[in-house]
Amino acid sequence: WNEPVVMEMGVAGRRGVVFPQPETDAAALIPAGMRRRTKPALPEMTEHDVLRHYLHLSQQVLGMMGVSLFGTCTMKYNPRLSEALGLRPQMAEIHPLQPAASIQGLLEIVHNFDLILRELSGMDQFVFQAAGGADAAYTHTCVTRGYFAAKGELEQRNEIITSIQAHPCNPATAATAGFKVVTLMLEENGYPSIDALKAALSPRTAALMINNPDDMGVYNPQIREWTALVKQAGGLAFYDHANFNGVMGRIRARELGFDACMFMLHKTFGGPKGGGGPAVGAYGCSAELAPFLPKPLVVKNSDGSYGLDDDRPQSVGKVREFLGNLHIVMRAYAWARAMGADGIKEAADLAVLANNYMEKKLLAIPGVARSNPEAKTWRMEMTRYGLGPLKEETGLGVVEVGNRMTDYGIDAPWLSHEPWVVPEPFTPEAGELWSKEDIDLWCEVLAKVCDEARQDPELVRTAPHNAPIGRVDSEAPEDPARWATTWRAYQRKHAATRARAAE
Amino acid sequence: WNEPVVMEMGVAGRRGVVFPQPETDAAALIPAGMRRRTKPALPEMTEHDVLRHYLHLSQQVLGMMGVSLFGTCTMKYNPRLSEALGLRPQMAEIHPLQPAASIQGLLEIVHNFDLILRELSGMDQFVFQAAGGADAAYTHTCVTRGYFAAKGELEQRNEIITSIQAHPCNPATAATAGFKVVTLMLEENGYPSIDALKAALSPRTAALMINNPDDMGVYNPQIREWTALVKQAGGLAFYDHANFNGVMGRIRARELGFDACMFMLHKTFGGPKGGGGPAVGAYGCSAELAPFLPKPLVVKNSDGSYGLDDDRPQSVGKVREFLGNLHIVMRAYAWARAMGADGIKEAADLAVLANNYMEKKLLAIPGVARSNPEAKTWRMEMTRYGLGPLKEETGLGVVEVGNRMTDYGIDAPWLSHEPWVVPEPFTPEAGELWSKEDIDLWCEVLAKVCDEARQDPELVRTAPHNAPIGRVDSEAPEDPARWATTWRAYQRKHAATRARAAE
Amino acid sequence: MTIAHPWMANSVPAIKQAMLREIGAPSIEALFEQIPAEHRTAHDFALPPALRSEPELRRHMLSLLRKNTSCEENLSFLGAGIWQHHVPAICDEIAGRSEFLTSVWGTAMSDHGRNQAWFEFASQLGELVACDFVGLPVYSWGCAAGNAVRLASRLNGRRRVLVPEWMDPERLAVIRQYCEPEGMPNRIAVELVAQRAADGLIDLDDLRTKLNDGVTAVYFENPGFLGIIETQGAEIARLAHAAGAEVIVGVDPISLGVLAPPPDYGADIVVGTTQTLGAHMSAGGGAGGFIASRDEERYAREYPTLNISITTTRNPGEHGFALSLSHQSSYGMREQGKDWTGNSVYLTAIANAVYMSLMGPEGFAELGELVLARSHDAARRLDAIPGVSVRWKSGFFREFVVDFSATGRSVAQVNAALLKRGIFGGKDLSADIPALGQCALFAVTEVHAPEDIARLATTLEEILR
Amino acid sequence: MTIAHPWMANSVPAIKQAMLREIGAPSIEALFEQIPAEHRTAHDFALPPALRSEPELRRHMLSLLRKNTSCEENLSFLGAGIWQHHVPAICDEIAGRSEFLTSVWGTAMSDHGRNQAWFEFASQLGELVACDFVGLPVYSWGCAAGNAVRLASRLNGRRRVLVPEWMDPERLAVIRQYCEPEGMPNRIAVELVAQRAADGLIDLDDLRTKLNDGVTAVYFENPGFLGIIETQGAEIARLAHAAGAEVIVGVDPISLGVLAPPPDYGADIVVGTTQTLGAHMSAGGGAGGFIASRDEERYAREYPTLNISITTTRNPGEHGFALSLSHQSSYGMREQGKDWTGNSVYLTAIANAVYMSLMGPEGFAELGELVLARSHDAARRLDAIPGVSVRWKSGFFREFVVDFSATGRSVAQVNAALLKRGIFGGKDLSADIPALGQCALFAVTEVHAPEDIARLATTLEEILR
Repeated sequence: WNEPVVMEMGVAGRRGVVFPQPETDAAALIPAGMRRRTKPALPEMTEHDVLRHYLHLSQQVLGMMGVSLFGTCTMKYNPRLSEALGLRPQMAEIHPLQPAASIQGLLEIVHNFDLILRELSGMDQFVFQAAGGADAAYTHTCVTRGYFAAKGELEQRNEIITSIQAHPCNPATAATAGFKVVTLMLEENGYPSIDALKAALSPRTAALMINNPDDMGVYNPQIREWTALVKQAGGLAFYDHANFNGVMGRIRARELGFDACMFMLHKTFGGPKGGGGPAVGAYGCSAELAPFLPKPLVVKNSDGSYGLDDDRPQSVGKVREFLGNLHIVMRAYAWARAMGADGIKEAADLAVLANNYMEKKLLAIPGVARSNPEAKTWRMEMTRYGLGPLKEETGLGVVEVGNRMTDYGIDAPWLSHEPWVVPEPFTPEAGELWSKEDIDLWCEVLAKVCDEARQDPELVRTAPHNAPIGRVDSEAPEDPARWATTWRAYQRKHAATRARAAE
Repeated sequence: WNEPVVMEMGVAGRRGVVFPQPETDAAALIPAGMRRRTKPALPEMTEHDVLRHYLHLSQQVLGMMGVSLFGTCTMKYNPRLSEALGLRPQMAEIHPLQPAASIQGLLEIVHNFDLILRELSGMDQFVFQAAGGADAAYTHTCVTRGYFAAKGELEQRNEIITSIQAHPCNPATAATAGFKVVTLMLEENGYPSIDALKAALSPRTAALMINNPDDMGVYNPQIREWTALVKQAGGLAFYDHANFNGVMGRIRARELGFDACMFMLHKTFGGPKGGGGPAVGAYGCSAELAPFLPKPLVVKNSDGSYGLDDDRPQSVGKVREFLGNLHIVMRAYAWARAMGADGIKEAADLAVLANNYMEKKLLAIPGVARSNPEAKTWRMEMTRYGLGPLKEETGLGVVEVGNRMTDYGIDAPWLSHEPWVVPEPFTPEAGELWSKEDIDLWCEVLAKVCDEARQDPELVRTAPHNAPIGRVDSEAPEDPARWATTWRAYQRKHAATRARAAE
Repeated sequence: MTIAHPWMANSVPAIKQAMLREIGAPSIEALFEQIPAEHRTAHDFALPPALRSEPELRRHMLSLLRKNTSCEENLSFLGAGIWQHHVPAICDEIAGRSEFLTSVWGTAMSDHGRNQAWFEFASQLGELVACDFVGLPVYSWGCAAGNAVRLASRLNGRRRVLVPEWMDPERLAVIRQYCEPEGMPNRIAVELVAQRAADGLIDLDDLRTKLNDGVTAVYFENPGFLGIIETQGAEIARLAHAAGAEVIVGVDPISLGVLAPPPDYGADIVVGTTQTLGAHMSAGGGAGGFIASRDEERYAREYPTLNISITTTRNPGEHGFALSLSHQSSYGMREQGKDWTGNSVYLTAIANAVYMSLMGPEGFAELGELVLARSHDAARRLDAIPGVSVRWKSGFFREFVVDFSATGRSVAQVNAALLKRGIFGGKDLSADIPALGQCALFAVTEVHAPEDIARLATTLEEILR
Repeated sequence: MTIAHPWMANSVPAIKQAMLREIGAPSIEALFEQIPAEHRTAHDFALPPALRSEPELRRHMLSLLRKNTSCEENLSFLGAGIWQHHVPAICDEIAGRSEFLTSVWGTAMSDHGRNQAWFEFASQLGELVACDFVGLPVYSWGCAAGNAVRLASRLNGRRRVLVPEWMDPERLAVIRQYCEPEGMPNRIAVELVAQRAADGLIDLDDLRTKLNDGVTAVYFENPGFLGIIETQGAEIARLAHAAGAEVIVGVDPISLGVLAPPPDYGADIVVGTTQTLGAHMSAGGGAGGFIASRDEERYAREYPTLNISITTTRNPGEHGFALSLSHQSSYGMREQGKDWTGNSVYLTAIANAVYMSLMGPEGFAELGELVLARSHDAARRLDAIPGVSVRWKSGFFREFVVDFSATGRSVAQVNAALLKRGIFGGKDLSADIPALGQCALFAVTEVHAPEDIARLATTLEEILR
């Protein structure tokens, strides 16, 4: 489909949905001066035209229609049963302010899922208000503020320590929350040294926010010493469990000394990606921190019913309205129940197995390098690689290779979070979903494209050739004179450009 | 996607769905000798693999994703609201033998839709058991048998009269029901003459089964005389309302003298095509014929509740198990309610307007001829055209042109029912759904392809070039040595072919 | 109308005017000139008020649907032609895809994906029933059986068909319709073969008596209407073949993970339902049927169905899928065609294909065993209730006959009491098969958990106390 | 596990063995060598039993969901941050398409369709709010407001924000969180501006008093929390701008078919909800927010959101859609980025885009008028009940405050009585705004038919009799 932008579509007078005539005259009900003067320039289309347009667009999305080993996102099967359940009125048509008596099933799901996460992490209480993993990291910074405010140390403890390989949301939310960010660098073995940590710790330390294993597949074996040192310094230790998939069923955050952790239900627990949410960052913490959690909490009453506990004077309040994306919690609960303890452990087993299997295939491809090449152990759930050697040889790097891979139905790989510590990085994650054949195919396509980069570089440089559109100009979106996040801006600037051209 | 056949996919041991272990040993419960010895050679795939496979296949269907003016099928918008309603447990999880008290809503829908169709047709009772238009035609032959059996004339009245332009299901169901078929030919004005009808009528006449207007857009203005003559001869007149869309709100079958008629709910009443059903042929008849209808009937009781009337001694029994595709009746009812009387009439108006608008565009294309060129009136809802002139000029006919049209996202047009009375026929139907722009596009593409047929005939001859697959070999499916409706047959014959080739 | 309708693109007044101008017509009314004035209905149609806004329509439809209670909220043991099996979520997802939902009939190239899905329907069903030739679906099991009897009759020119006495009356009525009523010259007489009271199996003596060279086919089912697994298939087939008759066997393919496929015991033609393979019951709208046989030309050339064959394309090595033998259908030959065909349940066939792909050989085996186990568990449990007995205590699949005669209550009374407690009891057989007394046919599938069976039993105990 | 799991392709033992062989590892256990033994949890996890079969899982989940009763079976007048508007069927259809549902972030080329849909979300929303720059969605209205206040503070370096006294406490709590608590060095103080008891509008005198050169922004909403349409927007903006403050207005875009868009009365930044534009309530899971403004570089360079810009491609005349200004996000600059971003409610944005396309200008106008009319009808009807009064009888959109103080009953008592009769009454305001006494906030939308309003009124009469 060569699909126009919806703003160009339609004909005046067409309708996609109509409403009954009001029983009374509405015009008189708008206060003077508050009536809209010019109608919004929205398209006027039939229901069928709208449907067809978005069906066309949907067919122009590759994603998991092919093989997507999209690293750090833990591509899982998103069970369609849960999607159907999510459209049931008993889920979709629930208002968050309904009386607790009318949403007992939902609260039971939330509470029981809380119990599941407690068991998996050793924490004492979970809350689901955060609408994504980064929002859960932010929740941690809020809880940290509340905790130290209660202790009278808020002004003193104004630093949060993280590592350069922690997900960017950790330093970013720490900074947004008003903390100074102290970033530890990696050393040869793939993680910062105890000495570096010690040097960073001080009476100003509020918290440590860290991932483990990191995106290189390296596990910090000193993590218990770390949490002990942070605790000793009076700080809190937060475990960003973005990379939980490879350690599920093996370790528990609390037993490693963490005070809090978070799980991404839209990644690790089978919720659909949706291109980026609705998501849930499930935030769990120790009993010591629980009083500071955003409220309300879902609790089980002594009579076996479920309720909302809003009477939490030390709570930090809210990080988002209401209880969170409970429709996603419902999906995560269903996923966890379908997997069971054995299944969850097996998923970790298979994810780690698949990563090491994939590594063998990838390292056999000339032009591919591995992060931390000196770390000779088996890696965890994912590993970062680089096409630095290929780039040196052919001038073509991971962007060009990724574009060409999409011509084979393979979505471009995830590269790396900032900063790039490996040249031309890419971070494939096989997880437990993708079959051996899928992984083989992915590696074969990469090998083929690397070969093409040598044999027919122009083919790769100008890729994709088989996608809905040709390679985009990515400079215009950074140019104030040309960027346009709306059609109205585009039309204005486009007209300006044409006018200039005409001069 | 270059998607393999599902039979080639999967790996031994993979599972798409699992079931709990039985509480008792099941093996002992299978009678001796009745246990299956070899497992069926079905694919072994994960849930995700199955989903992905069929998603890929779905993306390889053009249909209404583009513009489909598929004649005689009255392509309408299939409201997605009704699809969502159809998955509600109160529709999807209803067992047909549930007590009437538990399906009052469904019976109310059926009864009220019956009333709507009665109003639109003038008939006295409808039944929805027939699972398609052809099945409704068959229902008529069954009712005809019942009616004449009750009169003691079944052996005598063994002929059913139809016209060469009636839908093939009319002669076919008549023949299947055991009647001799008498087919009237068209004359210059586009319909058979009164004289021909008179000559066909006799004491052997059981029924007339006829469409009006026909697929040429010609309305037989003598149809009231026809029904009167049939009645005079002692026969029944059945109106195949396949082409109802152009006359909705203008005429009523009963007022034209018909004893029975049928509506296709999956065409005229907005039910989804589904590639060919589930469908409903709603069959309605006069009070005189009603006792012979398939049973049970949905009735409104004196207390306002709804029930099933199974105590109908003269009923011909069943044409299909249970009450029919009531989930499609539900959709048709919703459609009719959303349209209302005015909307239904407007749909006919727009369908006729669109057809005449399209005709103007089509006749402007060199190479296109029209059926019954001498009929100078405005046509009804659709008209048959022919590419005979183009074929004579270029050697390329409607099949090649249709294949090439799909390269432009236009599904190949419906050609014609048998027999072809127009050379290289095609029968586009614009209906009320498609926009003026859609019709313009359709005609422009046809014009472009006709032009290509002259400028670059090889391009058209070898089309399609932009479809999921290349032009198929349509001879193999007619060759007993090569046809294969199953993978197992294919493998056997393919192996045989290879063996022969190796000899 | 002053406001355009969301489902009619050209209902905008200005567009209508533009189109009229383009063709030079004075009004839309004028376009209807072919219809004589006296043909036209004088009055406007009296239909209920239009609900043009989706929220209004949705509200109205939900208010109607809410008057139904389904087998989801209620516990149901109804079977007898439509069964409550689990429908995997992705069956709905795929069958609901707009591409499949609104497809018509393009070409083999433009509708490639759907045609392939149909071929996969036939291919997988062919594996289950062990047949090489499978047609596209027909309306229902009963229609498939009717078509198959007529097919047999065309093959051998005979006009009597033998069917089991205790057939599903619903299905039998459909078969009779296809075989034409008395008084029709080409009628195929439907004759009943007795079933033995002791084990419910076909009475071979009665079969032998009725088998002669006028018999076009012997039709029986596995499992039969009463759930009984007919173990004498090979002998029935031997007798039928000896008499020159075709053997037609009706099956529910969901049983074929554990039960032998009919050709193993001599079936020539296999028919059955497709509803259980991933279709919702939908008040009977889930019904669908199939016809399958050996891939022999004489059979194939008598199929009334449309058929899809795998074939090659212009591109080397590429599969395509195209109609096969369509000329012999009613579309191709009108009254000379084989019976008739038309819209059927083709979308259901796609759900069926998805279902069979998900199930695989192990899924069908597991499900079959689970159904066997749970239905026998249920039968045992009910049989233990005082006054209640199970007519045939083993040798059945999914369904079994429960006799309430000794309770002094009619099935109607028992079912009414169950209904009050949220249970749809088994189908009442007392009118269909009076010889059995107050019996009901209970269906137990994989959707029935052990606690459901326990609930049925304790509820019955309570009712019958 | 001996049986492979349907969601794990390599859970087949033979495949695992083959993969281990390929990499030369002795066991899967060996692959975990990096984790020190003392880090490992000794015991197996005690989770509830696995429900690996879809029928079991479905049964379990439905048994839980069945314990909820929703705003579909019940008649609900709850609003206050999440509203029950009609969700057109095709919003669900499109947002549920596998392609959108499971997409991640490919390239501008491989995810073209989804990026275009996002651009269409922003473009259509931009039309409604009359803004040229619209970011991709944020978590909620409250989060959007919080981000906007911080954005304003980055622009002008000030650290006080003024908000209306009678704000949604839920939303206010979120804003406070974004503005940091007391004791943080960069805290933005949130100060309340009084609202007038007479008409519920912002007290301009109080505003003038509090406006000074420390104020980074004035934030108000239209309609406000209590449904009131703030008519003094132009004057508020004039005052704020005179003090050098930014004007941030929160709106529900569904009102903008009839109400003036905030830039018309001087808003610099517009924020609001996306939930009402085709998203189900989902117990609050439908929440979503947006940030919009003029397309000025100084604003754009402070956006914390990801943004999609239209651009060109290698093919002349072809549109493409690519990320814009992503380097300034937390992904690009970690702690130097603008606030932070991450997964948000991007799938909802697609439903929003579909919704706005369906509605068009006339749909929004019609819906806005219908909501105005029906909510005022309801207010009039309730106001007529003895003892019940509507606090502000006009000048509101969708929501209005009903005062039960004179009935002698608390809102809690009234709502409990309504609940027994299948009605969710309005949100109880008595704790949030004690000054109002026993008041509740009722929301009436296009889903409320006249008979629903009548039912509410007669039920209240019955309860209060």
